[in-house]
Amino acid sequence: MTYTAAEMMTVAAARALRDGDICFVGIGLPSAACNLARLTHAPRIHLIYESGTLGTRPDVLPLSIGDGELCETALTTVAVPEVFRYWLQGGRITVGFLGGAQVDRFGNLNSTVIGDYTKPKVRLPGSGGATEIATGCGEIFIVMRHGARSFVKQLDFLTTLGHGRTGRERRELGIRTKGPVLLVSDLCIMRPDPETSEMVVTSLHPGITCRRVCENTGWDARFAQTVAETEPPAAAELEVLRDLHARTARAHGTAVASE
Amino acid sequence: MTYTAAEMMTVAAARALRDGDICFVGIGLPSAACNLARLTHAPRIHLIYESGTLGTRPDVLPLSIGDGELCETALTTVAVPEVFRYWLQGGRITVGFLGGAQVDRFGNLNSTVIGDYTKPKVRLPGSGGATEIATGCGEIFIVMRHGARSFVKQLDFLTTLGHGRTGRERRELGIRTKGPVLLVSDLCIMRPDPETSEMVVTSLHPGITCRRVCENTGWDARFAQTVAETEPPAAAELEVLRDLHARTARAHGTAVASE
Amino acid sequence: MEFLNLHDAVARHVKDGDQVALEGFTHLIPFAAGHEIIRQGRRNLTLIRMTPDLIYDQMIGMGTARKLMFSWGGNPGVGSLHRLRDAVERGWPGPLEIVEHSHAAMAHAYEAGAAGMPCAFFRGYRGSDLPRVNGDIRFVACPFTGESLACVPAFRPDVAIVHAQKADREGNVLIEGIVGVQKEAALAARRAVVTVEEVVDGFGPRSSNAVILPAWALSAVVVAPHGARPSYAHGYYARDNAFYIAWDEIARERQTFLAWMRDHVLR
Amino acid sequence: MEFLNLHDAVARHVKDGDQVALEGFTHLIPFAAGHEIIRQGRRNLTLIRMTPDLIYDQMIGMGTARKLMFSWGGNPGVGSLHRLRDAVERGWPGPLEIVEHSHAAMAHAYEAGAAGMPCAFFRGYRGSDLPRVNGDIRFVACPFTGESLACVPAFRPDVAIVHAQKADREGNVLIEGIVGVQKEAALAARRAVVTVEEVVDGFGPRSSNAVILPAWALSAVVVAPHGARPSYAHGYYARDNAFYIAWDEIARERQTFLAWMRDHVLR
Repeated sequence: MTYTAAEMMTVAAARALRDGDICFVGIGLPSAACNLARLTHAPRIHLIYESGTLGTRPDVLPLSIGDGELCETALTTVAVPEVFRYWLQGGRITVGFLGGAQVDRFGNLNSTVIGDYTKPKVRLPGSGGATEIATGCGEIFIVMRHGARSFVKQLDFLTTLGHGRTGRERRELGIRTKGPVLLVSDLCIMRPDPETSEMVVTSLHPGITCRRVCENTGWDARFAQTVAETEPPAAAELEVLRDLHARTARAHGTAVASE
Repeated sequence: MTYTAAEMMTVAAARALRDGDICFVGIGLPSAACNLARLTHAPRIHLIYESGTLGTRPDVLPLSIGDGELCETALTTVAVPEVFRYWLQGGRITVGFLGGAQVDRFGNLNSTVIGDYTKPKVRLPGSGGATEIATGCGEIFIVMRHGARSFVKQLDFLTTLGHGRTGRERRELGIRTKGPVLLVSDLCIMRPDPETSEMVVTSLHPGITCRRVCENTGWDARFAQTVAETEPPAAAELEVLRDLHARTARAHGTAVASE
Repeated sequence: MEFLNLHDAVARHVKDGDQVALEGFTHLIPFAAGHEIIRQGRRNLTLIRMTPDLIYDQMIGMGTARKLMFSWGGNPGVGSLHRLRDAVERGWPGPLEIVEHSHAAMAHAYEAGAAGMPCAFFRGYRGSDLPRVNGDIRFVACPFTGESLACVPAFRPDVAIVHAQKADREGNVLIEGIVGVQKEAALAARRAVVTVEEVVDGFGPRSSNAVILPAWALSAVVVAPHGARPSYAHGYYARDNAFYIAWDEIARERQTFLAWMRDHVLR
Repeated sequence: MEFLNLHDAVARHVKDGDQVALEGFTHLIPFAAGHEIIRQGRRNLTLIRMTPDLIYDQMIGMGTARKLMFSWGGNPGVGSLHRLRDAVERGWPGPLEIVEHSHAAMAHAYEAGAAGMPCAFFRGYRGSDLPRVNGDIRFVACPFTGESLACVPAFRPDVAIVHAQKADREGNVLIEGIVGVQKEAALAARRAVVTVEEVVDGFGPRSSNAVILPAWALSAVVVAPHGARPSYAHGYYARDNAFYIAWDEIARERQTFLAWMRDHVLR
């Protein structure tokens, strides 16, 4: 059964979620991955969107972080200050999803600017919730498409802490959450090296070579001693995911929300 | 028409409230005074109880600060941390009522202990909301029965700031609210001297002499240049107040709540 | 979250020496749970509660507590808490250490605990003697204005117990009416136990912003009908004001107090 | 509180050079009020908003703002805010100073403003470069644990404008659904203006804990049906997702943007 790179990414991210996880969900692919997990192996996963919807069970994917669908299907909806204070800062979230325009070898992210901050070549949206999601959630899953311009040796701006510029900053700052434990791209899966916290390739998606990953990584990509091949999306997973996207497209009159 | 000392106090306190005032109400006499004002000259007065009930219009007086009646007749009910943060500390309350076991010439209050704090002769209830009500409300009305043991030269403990031990502390602490602008007792009405902030007698209740006030005041009571006689409770005021107390007694099976 | 009976919930979650918060601001005071703690003979508890009310008067009088953190210790609209006074004034049945705050400080300390903060900042205690007798009250300068702000440690009780109207079959809890600091206390605690009037299939149509504690944020849910009596449960039963008044006589003397507890709680 | 029409509310409460917060977290974004500010030609505003969204893209593109305080400046689920980018990257139609925060910091700054605090304390910005480019971010040590906590100034905008479902005849305002930071923004501001879908005789049966802003805490209430379009009003109309997508093309070029504003807002 054929599938797209986005589908492979979504399925790989969904599989990493455990039943019972409390997820802080962003829009786009993370939203698709969390809801796929909820509709397959993790029915008791709890989704929190930063708009304040607790335990939401959307039937279609939101285009925005505050779609009415999220509120209508939520256990309850709280004010945004409460989301960040009682639920995120309170340490109740087990998994947070992040991405950005740039990521470095330690899983630090830039979603602020390309170029100089005061004279940016490209002004990006900025932190949003990311800066505190990165330190407040038990674990972070990063989902980004591979590319030499996005997987960079040196971030133009460090918006969001991964494992820090040396891989040791979390410990040095006294941060007890784990930070990026997983990076899913369209080419592979990376996890932090237990010693150095550098993100290393632990699994290649079907048909992807080490060479392809290296060509699309701005730093000298490292590989685990044994690199697995990612299990391709199962027919059941694809069926559920495609139904979700189809429902979403019908609801929004577009497929934009699907990625 | 005859009336009791408690009725005189309640009526005098009620008259001092302006239509449109936002009142932070305690139980007992302040609650009676605020609701009397609401039912007579100040229909647009807004009552907030520290249990979180905003704009409540109780038909009977509460026995406790959190009676169901307060919630059922409120515009809405918020959590207690919000009452103290957004509504009291936020500076939205125009008048707060306070009392205590002891008051001094500057309107400072003790509701903590009689005797030494570590070995109290009498352990009193404590601050409750008073400490921040005293500095957070635009003005403070103090309602207390006169007596040499309650109107004292020296507080055993300063729970709640009036005008401070010297009369100048509010300015020195940078507090912009007015503090005690009115003290209503069963004998008289006192207001702060514009110069010294000492509470001075501005009005004697009908039949009360200066001598009687002096005998029941633990410091050398001072009197304004012109001391008025308090207007006795009008028949209309007494009727509304007594109906309120009668309804309350029927509802609670007691008159305790009325003072 | 697991559904437990009252005995097992207290046995599992309340240990000797624990810091315990039984909250409920006049409304929804968890009396049934407090009585179970007394029956199981817990000792050396640090009791936290804004308004100790009758439930802590009873727990203190029965010797469960070594320390009390509170902000207003009276019988609302009636007078003194005689057992609390007897402990503080005469050390009966044992010495009681007190840590005394204002309501604003207590509310902020719970809120900070729920928010995972080490401490709470607010504009408070100005001109009061309380900071002289409570070492937990500090002052910090605002880095922008220089204003001196009060700071108190966040409450992080070992266990919080609150009472609510209903839970659904998943163990989510709905609280309505005067919600006090219950949500904050439950979220601030390491273990949160909620007693409820009833379990329902679902909460049904409700405000999108209803006050609900998700099951996954709780340790145990216990069905305890009338579990707030003589306090009240909005929509279920009214406050027993007559009992609050009667308590003044019952608790005034040690013997009448002990007799009442024996007949009504221990039996 | 007074009931005003939209023109008079903006004329009276929004002045050139004001610090203005139009809040609404995806839901209930006060577009009608923002358009009226554009029509009345306000200048040199400092715009505060967590997610500038299309409304600030329009206000910035029309030259109402000299400064923006924000935490996420994108078109949700679509891409860039081209007018915001054009102002920051190329200074069109004029230079735009930015003060950039995280969502958590913005939410805390509004909450602190509503609470009358000079600043907000939270656990934030750890390891981020943002404190290097935003002088409003400081760090303060917890006096009990020594932990370094982030501190930002409270927001106290001159005026906040939010949109809500309904007001009653007294001018009390009910907000339901995703309430975002609207209540905090309204209470933090010196002047609070609320646009509503409709005025009703009374709110009728409702949750005891409904999110309601009392009339006496507001400056003006304005009846503005569909005042949140193309955002949405829970219970009234849905979000116009197609327009959010279409905006990407409309706003990409200065001329198409100006033409659209002329035809749809200025006329």
